[in-house]
This record gives sequence, C-alpha cells and structure tokens, in this order.
Amino acid sequence: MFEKVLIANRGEIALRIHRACREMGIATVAVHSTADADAMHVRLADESICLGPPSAKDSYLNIPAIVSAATIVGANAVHPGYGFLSEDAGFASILEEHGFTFIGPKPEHIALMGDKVAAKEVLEKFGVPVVPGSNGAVESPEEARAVSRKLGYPVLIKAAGGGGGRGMQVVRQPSDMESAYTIARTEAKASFRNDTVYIEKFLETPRHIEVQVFADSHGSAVHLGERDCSLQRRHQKILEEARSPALTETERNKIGEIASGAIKQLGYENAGTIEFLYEDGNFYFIEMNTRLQVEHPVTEMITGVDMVREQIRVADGLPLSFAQDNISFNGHAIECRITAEDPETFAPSPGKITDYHPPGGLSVRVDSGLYSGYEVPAYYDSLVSKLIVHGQSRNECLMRLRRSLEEYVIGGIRTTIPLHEKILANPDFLNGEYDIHWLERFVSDELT
Amino acid sequence: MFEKVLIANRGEIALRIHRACREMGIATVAVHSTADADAMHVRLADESICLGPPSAKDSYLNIPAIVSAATIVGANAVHPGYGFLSEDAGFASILEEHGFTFIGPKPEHIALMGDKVAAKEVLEKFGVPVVPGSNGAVESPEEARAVSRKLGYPVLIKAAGGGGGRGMQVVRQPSDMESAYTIARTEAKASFRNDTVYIEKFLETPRHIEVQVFADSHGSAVHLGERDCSLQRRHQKILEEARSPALTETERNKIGEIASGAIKQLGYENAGTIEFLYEDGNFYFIEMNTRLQVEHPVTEMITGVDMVREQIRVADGLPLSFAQDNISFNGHAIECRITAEDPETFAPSPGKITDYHPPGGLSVRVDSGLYSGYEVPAYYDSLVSKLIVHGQSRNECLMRLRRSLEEYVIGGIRTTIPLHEKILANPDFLNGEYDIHWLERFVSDELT
Amino acid sequence: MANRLDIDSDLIRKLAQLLDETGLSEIEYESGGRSVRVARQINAHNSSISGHTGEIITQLKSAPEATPLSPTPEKREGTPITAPMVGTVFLAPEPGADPYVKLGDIINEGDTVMLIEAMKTYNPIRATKTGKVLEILVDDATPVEFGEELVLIE
Amino acid sequence: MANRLDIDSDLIRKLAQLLDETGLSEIEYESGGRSVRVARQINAHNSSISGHTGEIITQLKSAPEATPLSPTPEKREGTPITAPMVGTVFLAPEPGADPYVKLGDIINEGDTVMLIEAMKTYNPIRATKTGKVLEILVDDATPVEFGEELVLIE
Repeated sequence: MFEKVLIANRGEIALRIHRACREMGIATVAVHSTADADAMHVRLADESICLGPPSAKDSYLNIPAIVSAATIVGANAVHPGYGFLSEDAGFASILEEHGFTFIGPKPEHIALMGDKVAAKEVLEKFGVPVVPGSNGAVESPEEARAVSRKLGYPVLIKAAGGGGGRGMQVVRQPSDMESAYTIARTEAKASFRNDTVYIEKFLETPRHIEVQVFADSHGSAVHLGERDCSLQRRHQKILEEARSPALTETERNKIGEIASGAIKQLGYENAGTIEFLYEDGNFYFIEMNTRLQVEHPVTEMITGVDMVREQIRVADGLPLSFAQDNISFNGHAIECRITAEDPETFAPSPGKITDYHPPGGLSVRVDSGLYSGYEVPAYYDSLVSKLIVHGQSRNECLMRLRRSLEEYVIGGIRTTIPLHEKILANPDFLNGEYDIHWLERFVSDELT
Repeated sequence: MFEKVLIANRGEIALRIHRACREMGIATVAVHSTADADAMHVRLADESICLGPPSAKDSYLNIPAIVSAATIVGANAVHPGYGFLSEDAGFASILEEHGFTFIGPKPEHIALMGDKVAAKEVLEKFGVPVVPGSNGAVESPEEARAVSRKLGYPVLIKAAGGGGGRGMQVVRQPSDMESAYTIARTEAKASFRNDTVYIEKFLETPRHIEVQVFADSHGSAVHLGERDCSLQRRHQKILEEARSPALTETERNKIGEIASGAIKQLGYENAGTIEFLYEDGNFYFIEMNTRLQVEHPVTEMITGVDMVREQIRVADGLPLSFAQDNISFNGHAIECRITAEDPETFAPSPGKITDYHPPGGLSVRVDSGLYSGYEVPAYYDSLVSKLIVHGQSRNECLMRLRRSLEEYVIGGIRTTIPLHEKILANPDFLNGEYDIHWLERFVSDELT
Repeated sequence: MANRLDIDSDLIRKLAQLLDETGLSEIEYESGGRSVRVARQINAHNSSISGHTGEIITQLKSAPEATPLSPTPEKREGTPITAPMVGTVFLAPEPGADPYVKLGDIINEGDTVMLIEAMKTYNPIRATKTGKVLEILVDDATPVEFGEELVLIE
Repeated sequence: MANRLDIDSDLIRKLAQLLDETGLSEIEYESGGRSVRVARQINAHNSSISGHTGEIITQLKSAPEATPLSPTPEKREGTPITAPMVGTVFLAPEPGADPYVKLGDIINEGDTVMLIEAMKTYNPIRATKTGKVLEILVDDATPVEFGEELVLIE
C-alpha cells in the first residue's frame, strides 16, 4: 500500500482525503497556497508545502509546483479531490511519467469524458440512454433548424467543449434559432476556446439523477445506486439526497446496471459518476464525471462504503472490496452544502470565523475545515461545510437534518444555513416533489 | 404521541434526549440547577426551568421540584436519563400518580432489580446464569465460612442493597473471613442503610459483558447484542465496545436469547441491560440496570436502532419497531468516555472551555454538551463527552478512533483524551486481550 | 523539508511539558540549521453560543426561565424576595380574596407575601425584611422557578 | 533536525526564571550556532487550535510554512531573496564546482545566486538587488518551498 499520499486540493475535501489516509496508516502531504497556510488539513497533515500565491493558477493549478512537491517529499501517489486538476488528463499523465500514481481513472478516460460529444457517442454505444439530438457537431443555423425539426421544439444548443451551463441556449421556435446559435458559438469559443456546438431535445421539468459507479483494474465494476441532485441554483448543486424520492426500485436497479455495465465495457477504473436527466420514467445521459463528487458522502451513508478509502485501494491495484451483491441501500441520507454566502443575495461572505460549533449526535456527519478563529479566504469556492445526515426513513432523516441545522453555529460570516432551513420547511421539498428548476423558483419567490 | 417531554437530567444525556425528542417533533423541557443555566441542552430546549441550587439533592434529585415543573409546563412524560432518579422506583410511581408517563420500566421492576439478592433469585429462576454463592443473605462469619467452603476460595462478600463496588470484600482464605465480613457489613450499612450481605464465588480474570434488552407493553422482547465494558477504573467504565472481541457467535446468540427470554417472562418493559461477568466461556449474572446506559451509542452504531427514540415510543404504548429477526450487527463500534480529569492523576479538572473543536467525518459521532466558553461545573460527574466511532471491522474502527482523538480539541481543562490515546497504542488492547483488571494495571504501570 | 519529516514527538512533548511547567507561551530552540519551536496560547475567548443562530435565540425566548424577563436588578431599587422553590404563585389566600400585600404596603419581616403551590401543597412565602413594597414582579396564578424574584421591598 | 536536538531543560527553566524577574516577554540567546528563544505571552491572541495536544504541535513543526522557522526578519539585516517556486536548490552550476556566490561577495542585481530544480529543469535565481552577501540561508541540494528565504543581501 502507498506510504505517502500528496493531497492536491484544499478545503473540506482535502481534510476528507487526509482522514481516509490517516485511517489507512498512510502519511499525508498537504500542498497549499499562501492563503491556506492555516487551513485545518494543513495543520493536521504529516507534512505540508506551500505551492505559491493565492491565485489558483499559481498554486492549486500549478502542475510543475505540485510535481516538484511530490518529488521533494517522496510521495507515492496524488489524490486530486474534485475541481482544480481532478479532471485534467494532462496532469494525470504527467504524474504517471514522473512515477506517481494518480488516484483516479486513466488519462484517456478523463480525456474522453471531457469531450461531451465523444463521451455521449461512446456511452450510447455501451447502452446508456442519451438525450435525442444531433449526431455530433452542428455546423450551421440551417442544420440546427433541420435537426430541431426532427427532435421537436424546445431544443437546447450546447458547447462540445463545455460544461457548467456556459454556452447553453434554449430555443423554443425556429425563428429564434439564428441568433441563439450564434450566441451559443460565441460563448463556447469564449469559455472553452472551442466553438463546436451540438443540439439536444430540451426537457421541461427533469430531475438530476446521477449514478455512482466504481471499477477496479481487475475488470469488476459496481454501481452504488443513485443520488438525486435536482436542487440546483445556477447549475450548482445545493442539496443532494439518496435514494431519490422519485425512482422506483425497478428504475433504480435498471439504470444502475446500465451504468456499471457501460464502465465495464469501457475498461474504466476507480470512482466515477454518470449524470442523467430523468423525466417521465426515462433517463437521458448528461455527462460522466471522472472523479470523486462533492456529494459522495450521501452514498457512503446509505451503503457504508468509505469511497475515498476505496479509491486509494483501487488506485494501488487492489480489487474492489465489494461485489454488487454486497451492496445494499440502508435508510436515507441528505447532504446540505453550506457556503459562505448571504442566504438571500448569495453575495460571497469570506472572513474570520468568530464562533464555530457543529451539530453532533446519532447519524449526523459534518465534513468541514472550519474552526473558531479560521479565516475563510476570498479566493476560492464558497463551500465551507457539508452537513450530512442519515435516517432509517426519509422522514426521520429530514427531522434529524432540521434539528442539526438548528444546532449548527457558524459565527462571523454569513452562510446558507438559513436557506437550507427554509427549504426544509417547504411542503414540495418535504414531499420530494421537485425538479431541477424548483430551487431557482423557490429562491426568487423567497426574495419577492 | 407525547407532545412535551421533561428531561430530568443534565449533561450529554440531557442533550441526547433533547435531540431524540426534537427529531420526533416532541417539545422539550430542560430542568436544571443554577449551575447548569448555560448548559447546551438548556439553551436548545423549547422550555427550561431552574429547579434549585447546584447540589443535586436540591435540584436533580428534588422530586417535588421536578413534579411541580412537569405540572407547570404541562409535560406528558419525563425521561430520567441515567443516574440521578433514573432507578428510583419511588420517583417513577409519584410521576404515575400525578399523571405523567415515566419513560422507563414499571416501578416494581425498578424496585426488584434494585435489590441485588431478589434480582438474582428471580432472574436465575428465568434461566439467567448466576455466580454460584450463598442463597440470599449471610447472617454470620460462621455461615460465611461454611458457604465459602462449598464455593471454594477466593470468594466475594457483597452488599445486598449496594452497587458500584462499595461494601465489597474479597476473601482468599478462611482466616480472613471474620474481619472482612465485619467490614463489609459496616460499609454496607454506611453506604446503603442496609447491612445485609451475601457471598459469591470470586472470579479472577473475568470480562464485563452486558446484554442490551428491549421489551414493549405488547409482550415482545428483543436483545440488541452485547457490549464489552471490561475497561474499568474503580468500577467506572472508561471505554466500551461492541461486539466483544472475546465472544463467539454462538455464545453471543445464546446469552442474548437467555436475556430476552428472561425479561419476557418477567413482563419487563422498555430498555434494560443485564450485566454479566464472563470467564472461560461462562456468563455470571451481576445485576440488571433498568435504564438507558451511558454506553448505549455503541449498540446504536452497530444495530442502527435509535434507542432513545425507541424508549419514548415504547413508553407511549407503541410496539417495538423491530423484531429480533430485524436486528443485525453491522461492523464494530467503540465509545471513549472523555472526562474532565487529569489523564494521569485523575484529579477533577472543572473550569472554562477556552477552545472546543470536535472531530468530524465518516462514522464519527460525538455526544457532548461542551462548547467554547462553557464552564464545566465542579458539582457533578466528570463525564464531558462521549466519542463514538464505527468501522466495518474492529481494526478500521481503531484506526478511525485514533485519528478522531488526534483531531479532538478541548482547551482550558484537562481531559482523559491522552489516556485514551495511550490505551489505543497498547498491543493488549489492540488485540482485544483484556479483562476487568487490565485498565487498573495499565494505569498504575503508566504512572510508575 | 525532506529531513523535517522525521519529527521526534517525544522531544515536542518534553518541550510541551516545559511550557506547562514554566508557564512559558513559546520555546524556540535552534542548532546547526535545525530548529524547533513550540508555542501554546492560553487564553479565553468569547462563548461560541453567544453568537448562536436566530433559531437558538427564539428558543431562549420560549425559555424565559433561562433568561429571567425581569429587568436587571441594578436598574431597580429595593431588596428582592426570591422564590425558594418551583411552583405556582398565588397572591391571595383564596380566589377573590384580598392579596396578602399591595404596592406601597409597609410589611414586617416574616409576614406572608404570597403562596407558592407545589405538588398540591401551599407554601407561604415570607418577607425577608421589614419595609415598603416597591414592586410585585409576578402575576397571580403564574408559574415561577427557583430563584425568580417575586417582590421588591424598600 | 528537531529529533537530533537535545534540549537543555535547565537552561529553559533558567531563562523562564529570568523572564519572571526581569519582566521581559521574550529572551533570545545565541552562541556558536546554537540559539534558544523563550517567550511568555501576557495577552495571547485567539487561536482555537492552539489548545491542541502535542500531536498538532508536532504537525505544525512538520509544516514550517504554517509558522515560518526562519528567525524574525526585523532581527536580521539585509534584503532576502525568496524562492519563486517549489524545488531543490543548487548553490553551484554542477557538483564540485564553485558556488555562484559566497559569503561576503559583492554581487550585482541580475546575477545568478543559485539554481532551483523543478521537474528536471534548472531555474536560475537572480539577485534582486546589488550588494554584499550577508547570509546564505539554504544548504546545497536541499528542497525549498515557495516564499522560503534563500539569501540575504546587504
């Protein structure tokens, strides 16, 4: 097993990875920017190295600095966490060239899934249901209209190189196509240096359902069920739950088997997530994330699998410690993403934590690097804590989550705890009746 | 279901009960002494009432004050927690007379188990294995010698009215009997106002194994497996684990069925614990606790049962929410009792908490009323926190416990965290090879 | 950094003990390019609960016993008589009867000023000093907790 | 490093006593490459981790970035040249060759003072000002992190 792992990330996920390593007897190396010198994971890590100034491109995205750090400390492997370099195929290859194990999938699979058009083509071949649309790139407004006529309006123009909603355009009638198409290409070019766009059928009220998959280098592939991540604002997930209140047991097993079957054929390794839109009992592939997800704890809570531990084992060449038959789903889990933002205006709220007291007790888990006296830096993502709660039933889980939010003290900055408390008081949410547009509406209603 | 529950206790268990109520939608009433006005559970409770001055007899043992409080706030039920009035049959009856539900067993069962001699007789009748000894009270040194000759030395003289080690005398040869017998009676008289003593065979290197039982008012009785509480100092448990590293699956099921069978015949209701000494594959009944135990979380962690929730349901007349077949034991759990004591001298260390940061992450649970700025009062038990950790295996649990202890910050007072860290570094403990005398030896070795 | 990896925990513990023993807040020790520094800051800082969320505050409201509603004593003149037990106060011997004391009354130490009913027994509350009744802080037939102020005497 | 230091406890106790009688808040004592610094904070600032066990302190030591081990700049003369990147320092162009700079050299702004090797490329580190080399703070072929001080120039 690895003796030393370098954690190429920050915040709660860096702490999450440190904990998993520590529990496996693996020494940890925290690499950080000058802004994160006092971060909890840096304090707890066995070693730490300052990579550079606060700007991510000079620190957490600074591949030469990270590789040098790994060399200096003699790390065996690097865990990229999520975001930053976690889906950078180049980073994964460079690490391999320098003799470090990248804790994640093979570079080619990262690259493949990074190209949305290619990813869709391949996974469709392996039996994954996709949104009907143009077969690949659409070269002109005319072609766009032709395709859309077949699909039926409304349609969605998307950037081939993209993600995170940038370069997306909804078109509800042929007459809007010309301008929408042009805007989409321009945005795509600006955002991703690649103006290739494609067209898909647009779903009106879908849910975001994603399937967690895991495969090892010995050819076995398993799914760990789904997560419902439909509560999103500006394409950012706010709250996730497993299992989804919307799926039937049959749908759950069916899509799970399709997902694990696909990555098996693909020869994929380590953890991955296949994201779907779900509407009227049908699943439509969105994209595959070739990394650990922010919301992985909800899956851990209902399956009992320590996913980071498993990632490390698989990266080290060990077989998965479970087969599909060993996986059972116990109870219900919900994760609240708590960010350093104003709960109404969503204005960022970095600053010094004057008081900190996380909730405790049965089936309550907090993943956070916050502590009293810590200064939340302004340079990075606003996620400061994940509150994850488990219950035997969804209702028990909701009640427990409510009392946990009540107990949670984060003083000195504004956080989205009050937003989560409002969501937990809403009948639609309590009944599990929401789609990916629900939260946007909810927030704007709250504000007016 | 009850609308309002009064919590007749303090500290972490009062908070534990508050949380269970809150998650069931039940309003909580905290009753407290002047010393506990700022306690966490008092701050979180829906209502709180000051009972009296710090001294327990004027507050937490002040039955008239508690009953008045329950009347004033219109509580439906009272949860006694552990210690204080939790095993006071009189308190249970008075509450019933005033129309409040006592969340616990019937007064007659509390009374019965309070009398060690009677308890032993009854449970033996119901098939519970007991330590061979005098049949009931021993009236004279002569009788004591006669009994001991049959049992074989060493023997133990115990107080019928007692518990917690007071009034106990080990006798290794007939010549010591006269004086030991006299001392035992005197101590018993002093401690329990009852100088009745009895004699049992003394076990040299037993483990302390207790079985958690649960019964409802509809005649069903279930066991939730055992806890190994052999790590004790001065008859105080320091660390508990489930399942016991010493039992075979057969022994586990056998003693579990004996325990649940016995309380079924007894007509017992609500939660209870039957404590045994275990040596060479044999179980010997010690006593039955007719209340929730400090260490109940280890059972919750491996069974998934919320025991306080279950206590409240059963007290309200609902059937148990599980049958024996629904209970399975998943993984391993350990609880560390963290007390406000010097980890070497065990001198009490009350005072102001200057820094507080509990550990977090996967499968880590903290039950504690501590917070930064809280003043640990000097008047009560020194237990300030329970750290409970779960793992798929005992080893995973131990590794996780170690990293959790590393992360735990309690500043301003001395705590036994360093003691637990030392225990976790000891090969005997790591191998599960310890008996009820092990910790005493370990501690004295550490000090010399 | 490479050779900073092997840290001697015992040495650090030894230094930590020295911090305790000597009451120092910092020790830095350097030799031939190698150096170790330990520090411990002993200081109180503000209660984390004081900065609690709105939720808690509302709960404190619903728990007036935890934070007595009566104005802070130093703002008021007079000596308070406080409740010696939890119970319900009665200002008069029986419903409709005259109260034991009225504002402005001059009462003598030992006079009954009200009753507190606890577990169906009525306990007379007696004046702890002689003087004029400045204020009656509780209403008839309302609950009080231990230590709650009942009457102010000049 | 730390683990090869043997601490003279009596010396520290002695210095602690000196703090007491002199009312100083800090004493730094240096002689022949060995230096001791003790301090007692009267008003410690607030850090929630400061109250942690020896464990944390150990880790802080293994994380010098968190609390730089280099002596406080204001105590030293000269302008530091700091490492612009993580890597391994080389004081000479090649093993056995003369170092780029020696103590007391007068160097000009832009002169190469050492190399930092990162990912098999050797990056020249250039003097940021003209002046005399007062101190070389790193050893040959040792790792440095971003911001670490390398050389002091008068």
